[in-house]
Amino acid sequence: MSNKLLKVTGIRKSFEIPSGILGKKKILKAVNDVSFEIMEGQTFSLVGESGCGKSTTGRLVSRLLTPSEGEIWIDGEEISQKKESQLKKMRQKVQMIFQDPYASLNPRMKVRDIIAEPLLIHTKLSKLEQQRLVSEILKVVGLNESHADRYAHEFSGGQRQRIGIARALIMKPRLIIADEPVSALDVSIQSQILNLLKDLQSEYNITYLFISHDLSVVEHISDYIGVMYLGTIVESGPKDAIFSNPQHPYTKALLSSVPIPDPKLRKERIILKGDLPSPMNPPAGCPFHTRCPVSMEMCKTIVPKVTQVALDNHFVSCHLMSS
Amino acid sequence: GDSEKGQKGSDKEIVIAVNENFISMDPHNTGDTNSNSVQSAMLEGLLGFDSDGQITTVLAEDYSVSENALEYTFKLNQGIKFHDGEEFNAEAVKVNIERIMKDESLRLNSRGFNLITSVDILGDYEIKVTLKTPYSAMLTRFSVAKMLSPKLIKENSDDIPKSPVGTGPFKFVEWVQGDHLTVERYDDYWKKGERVKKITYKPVPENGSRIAMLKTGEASVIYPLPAQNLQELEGNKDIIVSKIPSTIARYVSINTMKEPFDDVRIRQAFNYAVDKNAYIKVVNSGFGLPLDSVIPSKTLYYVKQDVYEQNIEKAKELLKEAGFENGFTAEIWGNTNSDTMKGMQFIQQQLKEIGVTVEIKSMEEGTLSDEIFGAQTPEEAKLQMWYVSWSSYASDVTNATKPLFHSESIPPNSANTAYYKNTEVDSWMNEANSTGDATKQAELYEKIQSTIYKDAPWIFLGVDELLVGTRSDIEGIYVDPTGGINVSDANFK
Amino acid sequence: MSEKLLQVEQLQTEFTKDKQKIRILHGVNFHINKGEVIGLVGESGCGKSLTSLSIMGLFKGTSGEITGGHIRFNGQDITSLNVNEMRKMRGKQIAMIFQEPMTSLNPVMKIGEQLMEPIRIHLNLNKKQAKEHAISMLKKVGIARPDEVINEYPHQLSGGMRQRVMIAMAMSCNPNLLIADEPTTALDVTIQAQILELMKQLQQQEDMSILLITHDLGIVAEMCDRVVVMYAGRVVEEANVFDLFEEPKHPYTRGLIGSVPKIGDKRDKLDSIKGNVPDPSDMPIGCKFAPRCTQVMPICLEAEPTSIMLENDRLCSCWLYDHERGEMHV
Amino acid sequence: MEFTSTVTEKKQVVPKKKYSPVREFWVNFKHQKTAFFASMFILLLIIIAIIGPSIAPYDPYKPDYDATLQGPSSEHILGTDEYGRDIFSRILVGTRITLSVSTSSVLLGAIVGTVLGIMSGYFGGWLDRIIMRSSDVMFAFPDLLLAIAIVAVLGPGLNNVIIAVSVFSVPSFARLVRGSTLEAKENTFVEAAKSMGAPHKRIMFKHIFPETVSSLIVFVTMRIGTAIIAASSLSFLGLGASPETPDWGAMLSMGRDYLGTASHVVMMPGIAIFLTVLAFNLVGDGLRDVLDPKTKNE
Amino acid sequence: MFQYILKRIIEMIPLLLVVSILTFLFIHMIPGDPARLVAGKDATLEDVNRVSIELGLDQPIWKQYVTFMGNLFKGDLGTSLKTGLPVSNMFADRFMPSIYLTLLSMGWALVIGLIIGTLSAVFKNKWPDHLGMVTAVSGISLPGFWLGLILIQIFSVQLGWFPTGGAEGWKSYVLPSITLGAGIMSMLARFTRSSLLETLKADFIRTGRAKGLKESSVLTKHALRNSLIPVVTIAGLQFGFLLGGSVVVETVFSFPGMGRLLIDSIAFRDYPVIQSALLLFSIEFILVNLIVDILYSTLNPKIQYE
Ligand SMILES: Nc1ncnc2c1ncn2[C@@H]1O[C@H](COP(=O)(O)OP(=O)(O)OP(=O)(O)O)[C@@H](O)[C@H]1O
Ligand SMILES: Nc1ncnc2c1ncn2[C@@H]1O[C@H](COP(=O)(O)OP(=O)(O)OP(=O)(O)O)[C@@H](O)[C@H]1O
Ligand SMILES: [Mg+2]
Ligand SMILES: [Mg+2]
Repeated sequence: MSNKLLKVTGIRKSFEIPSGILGKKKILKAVNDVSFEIMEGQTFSLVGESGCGKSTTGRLVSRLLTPSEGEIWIDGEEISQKKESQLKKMRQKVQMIFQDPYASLNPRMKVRDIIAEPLLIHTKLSKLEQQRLVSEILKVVGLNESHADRYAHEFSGGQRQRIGIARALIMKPRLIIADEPVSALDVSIQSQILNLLKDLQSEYNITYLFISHDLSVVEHISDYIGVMYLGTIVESGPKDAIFSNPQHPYTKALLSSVPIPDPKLRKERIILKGDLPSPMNPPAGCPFHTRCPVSMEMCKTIVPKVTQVALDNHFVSCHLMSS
Repeated sequence: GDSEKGQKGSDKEIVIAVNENFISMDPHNTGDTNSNSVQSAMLEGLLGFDSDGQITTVLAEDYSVSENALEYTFKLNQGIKFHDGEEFNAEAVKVNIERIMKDESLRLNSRGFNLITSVDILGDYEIKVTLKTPYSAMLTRFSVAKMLSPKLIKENSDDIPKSPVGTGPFKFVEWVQGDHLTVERYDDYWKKGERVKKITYKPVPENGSRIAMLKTGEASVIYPLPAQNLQELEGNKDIIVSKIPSTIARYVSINTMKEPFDDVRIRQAFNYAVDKNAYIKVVNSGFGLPLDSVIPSKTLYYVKQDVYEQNIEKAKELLKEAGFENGFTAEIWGNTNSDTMKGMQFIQQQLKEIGVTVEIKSMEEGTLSDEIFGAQTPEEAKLQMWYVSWSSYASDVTNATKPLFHSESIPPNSANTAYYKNTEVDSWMNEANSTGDATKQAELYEKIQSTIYKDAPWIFLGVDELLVGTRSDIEGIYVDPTGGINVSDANFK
Repeated sequence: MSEKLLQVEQLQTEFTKDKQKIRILHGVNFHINKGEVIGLVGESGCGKSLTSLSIMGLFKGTSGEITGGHIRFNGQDITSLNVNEMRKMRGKQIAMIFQEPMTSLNPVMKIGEQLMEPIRIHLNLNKKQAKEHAISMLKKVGIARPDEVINEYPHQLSGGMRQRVMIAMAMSCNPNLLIADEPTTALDVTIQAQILELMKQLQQQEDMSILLITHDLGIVAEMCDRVVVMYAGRVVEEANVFDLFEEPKHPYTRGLIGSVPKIGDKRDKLDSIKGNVPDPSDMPIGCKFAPRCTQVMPICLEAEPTSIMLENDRLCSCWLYDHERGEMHV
Repeated sequence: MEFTSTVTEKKQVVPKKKYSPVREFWVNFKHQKTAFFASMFILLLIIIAIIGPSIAPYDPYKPDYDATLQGPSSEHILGTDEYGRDIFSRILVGTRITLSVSTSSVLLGAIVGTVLGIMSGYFGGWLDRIIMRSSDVMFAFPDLLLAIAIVAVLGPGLNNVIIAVSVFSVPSFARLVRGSTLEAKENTFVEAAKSMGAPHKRIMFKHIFPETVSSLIVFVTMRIGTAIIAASSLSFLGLGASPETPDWGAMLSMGRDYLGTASHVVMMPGIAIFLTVLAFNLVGDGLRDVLDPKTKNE
Repeated sequence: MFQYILKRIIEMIPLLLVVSILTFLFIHMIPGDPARLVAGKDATLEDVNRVSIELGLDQPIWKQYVTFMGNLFKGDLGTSLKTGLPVSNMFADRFMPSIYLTLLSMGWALVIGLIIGTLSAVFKNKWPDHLGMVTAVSGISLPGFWLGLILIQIFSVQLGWFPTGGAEGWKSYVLPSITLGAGIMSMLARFTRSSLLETLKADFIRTGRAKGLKESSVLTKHALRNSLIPVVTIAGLQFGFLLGGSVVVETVFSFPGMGRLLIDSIAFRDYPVIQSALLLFSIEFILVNLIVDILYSTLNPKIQYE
């Protein structure tokens, strides 16, 4: 099973930001030359700070946005520039789970209708048939029939996220793009959902593009990990390599920022200074140099190249490595 | 000038509220009553109208008409000055008459004057006007055409519509568009008398507001006084209401060329179906007189006819004879005026009594006029009945008949919307127009009236009575039968 | 034992819905000592925020009201204060940081204006002094160019900066107690680390007490001295932070700690507490956790356990420890 | 492929009583007391609209010239008008035309305006610009001119009144809805629908439209009053019902001259209009709360 | 900001050109012959034709348009067919009073609408809310002539405080602006209420309270400003009503405004007046929308313009 379900090469996306009344548009490079691939049935995670371009990458892959450059291959088909009308087939295969289980469910629709919506769009099944599938899928995600006639706001966050998952599952997709599916949830619920996602993957051989900023969650669910910073992937590799042998200073800072639920392990952390630089005028050279605890002179001017760390697909872009 | 002509009088000002905006102050280009009213405070003609609407001399001392009704000679009053100091004389008259004859932009009042072939000055104060063909309404035209300062005409003709200069008892002060027009006493006026210092005319379209102004004293005179509000003034000692029979005839013209209205019995039946007194009560709030001839009683040569008193039985019988025992459906047109709407509903109610269903079609003025005058031939006409009114100068019987009943006046040419065609009546009218002999004219118009009245091309409804409200401390203001307000003797008691 | 700053005793809070009262807090008990950081943990909906709102008396615009119990602040029962007295207390003695930094700032008001409001009210400073104070507060929370930031609007700041502004605002009048309701949930790990570091510093400098509300046990472990665990409107366990993580007593606490994914944890499946928090209007009889409890006993389904004092001053409400019930239950 | 349950819940949430959507709506709506009574009033109006002519004590068209402009009395409980017609009967009989014309014209205007507004806000770009600029021009255009044109093109008839009144209100609705759409389209659930491949139509009307409903309701209910008056002024232009029709707005306008002396002629239809508009507003408020699943149980 | 405004104003020119063509075509297309209307009912066909030539109505329509626009660029709005007066002269006395009346009506309607709306929201479902509702519904369902005449009865006839009409001095503006503003006030009150109800649910309101702010400051400083955007939208919309809907008020209060002039001119098919008035209204409208947009960005700093 080494079929590449998703292959992304060199995609970029910029937004034009109207700024001020004077009319000069600023360019925001949200995703800047990102490449990765995912084997069928595996999970690739994107981690990084808020605003670094994870969601934008996810939305490019799901073609809610059109990349300005680069290619996106899903199941052997290049879709990066296709028109909405040509995407219908792809949309059946690829489904999304959204970060915010509160906002991504239409508050005015009943759960039954929310879950059945993809069926309505893509199939010609009868109402009855649709409802049978809805009932089935509800069971799969751990809800029951009695939930179907309620509105989203009547559920807890975890239940809502299950509804979102049910909606994504009902088309039996090959690829699920999960944009921070658990970051809004309680730990107790989070673990339920993570377990559920894993179970579903092993049962139906689903591929995940999993977006998160929580490294402990990512470690639990992924096979491969890409660490993003300011629109680029600064380090990527198999899960174990990233966690046991992080190379990029940013990855290290991320790992050390995770609070550990054990008071005895209170530790000195790598606390990064300052906020994420504005993507509208990203720093020259290595994008991370403004906050990097080990920044060097050359980092300010020269963009580091991607280098392979070890044999097993572990890549990093840092002058510390390339030198 | 404080010689014997010296004008005294109160220094107070009065406000006169009327129902509509004034359109233009150019006396040679005015068609609406309110503009005329305001102009009459400032401007005078060779002739004019008395309070009964009949012709009197004003700036002319005397006048004569030749036998063949082609030559008009005027002797002018002397020592009259325009507000700008210009002298009034035969030359001034000539300038005025020639302006009306020649200026193409004066599209309204050139009628009659376009028949003039020559204007001859016979002396400083004597002038003769010669016509191409006889025109029996010419004296009325001379009364309407007011005299402007020749200086104004020659040098500043653009100002005429805005600020006229005449010989009248008041002179122009200011006109704030849409708000008011003010005139001031002319102290060198040639007639004696005490007058108020200033008069402000205000257009106040809302009936209720006009009444309120009269009540608060903001206005000293309001015209028209809405009849339906009369009750509000009962017992109010500060206000005097006067009632004047008018020359405004209200009627429904019936298309006599259209089936089934081409049957005189149908038209007569309609006339019998309508209760004129109820009409006056309901539509005119009780003020008005039945229209008992083709022309209103104040009009020259009026002769009373046998009124079609309401008689439902007779009306039904006539319908039956005409083959419409079970009635039929007819359409009545009218403008969007609320009085018109009321009138049309009344007709509808009355004709229902004899089994005729009337559909009311009220139309906005412009559309209505297109509908009526858009028909190039009688066959094209869609008009069945038109609820409308007609008003002409009391002295001008021609205008009260010819445009309405002469076959040459059938639309689109003029306003014979009854499509009334009677060769006999046509020839009588022509004859009356071409003679200067008043007895002959009276005879002819008697025949015209009785013939047309029997032919019933209209449903004859009523003649308005005009109501004027005046504060009791004011005197000397009267309204003539055409609705013109005369203020030349306006003063506080 | 050190001085008690805040005592919450048998706090009951209710909402009215359809003319029916729904009790959300069922006799919540805990206290905060001076200079102490207390963690309040529990699943979403268990009443953590409501507890803090009850302390602040912020029920305006909702149907909520306190229907029983006392809240003593420096010994004074603040539930009996009138509106005005309570208003003067808020912001000055007790300040609060809200769950949502994104929406808790007025989007159409400049940062400076918002920051100066409490300063001017409570510290009686004039405009200029207030501005200086505001700038110094921003500096204290580590905002780089404070004199510019005060003229900016919230949307011009990043989430981390906004949360820092919230903290600056809450700390501006030197409160004795800071209630931080999930101050970092909306933030990234690296920013979160910054903020937590900052709070710790400030707390130590000013000798402030903090009530830290969160459901992230990692943060609790990092920050707190003592932890109060809530479930369904009740305190189910209270203990010193080391004891709690060392040996959680209540099955719920155990479940919570077990569900956290830990880096380096090789479990294929996380432990999870099954089911959901019960609906406040539809509570099970007996122990409220019983339907989800892995160690449920018959008695759990019949009667509600009361709080039991265990060794090391810990408290726990669970039938499992009924045999240890001594003289001194609370 | 068969789905099997991987996670089970021990305690099932007690299912609520299951209602049909209509029934559910009704149950919720009944909780809104004022709105409920207001809707009862509207129901009453509808009943009157249907049976009005048969319960009217007098023939609403029959004049009685001996009893004009009489104040309320035991014989004519709301008095008589300038033709001596019974005002109460006229109001009863006029309910049908007044209600049907005003509500349908407002609804039609709201529907067209909403569609334009949603498209304008959703698609943006040149479509937005065209729709918005046209609406600017429409605003500056006097209603009278439009009305004359409509009479000229379509001729008289009640349907054309409805069209005319709706045309007047389309730009307002379009602007209002466009504003809400701009906001609503930023919702994540809209993006979610897009990611599922939902067609534009579905996104606009299933997902965005409901978000605009709350301000729409306020506007629609307020416009009912305006529409009653507007429709009657059109009938004066010969566009609508002929003047004898007991349309409330027309009764009000025709009575204008009698305001000083027989004010009941204006007052009675005025009160009828006021109560109707009030009722619609109250129902609107209630409806808004009920339609929003978050507040419907409040 | 200045450049943006400039850009918007420059954008107006092509727009107005299109508007002028459309309105020109439109008003010439509707039925009604000015020559006939000017000449009068008793005019003969010959009279009518003469008038038609005199008014230039016999020219092809594009030629008439070119003439009109040519004069317009010279600053000449033409001559009224009906009165023979220059159109600019007819506008001169009416334009400013109309603007004052509009602004005054809008002004008080905004203030009172906001107050009523705020009280209604704060006291939702209590008596101030009900009172607010009744006031708003009365405001929208009372026809202008009725309200106007009642005001005249009370304040002019009974109390003698204000004149019954005209446009001289501030006193004569009071009653007309009350009448004109009533409907707008009602709309604004209702929208303020609903918008404020939303805002009051927002988190930052609670923040304000937590700071120890007085309830009144929370309301005015925090809630109200955030609720103003829909209110501004509605206020902008209502300008249309003010500009076009003042006819009734101008009639009742014999107010010299643009509304009645336009209506009278339409009745007479006085093309130059209609055409010029429509252009003027369009300009006013576009400016109002510009102001609304500028207000948006001052009220909500997030809104920026390209
Ligand atoms: N439609 C858009 N228009 C303009 N800028 C955008 C748009 N969408 C995203 N951005 C910008 O692109 C950058 C990347 O955004 P993105 O949502 O991908 O970040 P993220 O990594 O998903 O962050 P988070 O963790 O907060 O979800 C951000 O600076 C964001 O402001
Ligand atoms: N305004 C309100 N009206 C009615 N019920 C409310 C209201 N606010 C909160 N509740 C209810 O009170 C309970 C406790 O809410 P609270 O906000 O205190 O939870 P929490 O522990 O802070 O959860 P979270 O972790 O999600 O913030 C919940 O069941 C909630 O539904
Ligand atoms: Mg994201
Ligand atoms: Mg909370």
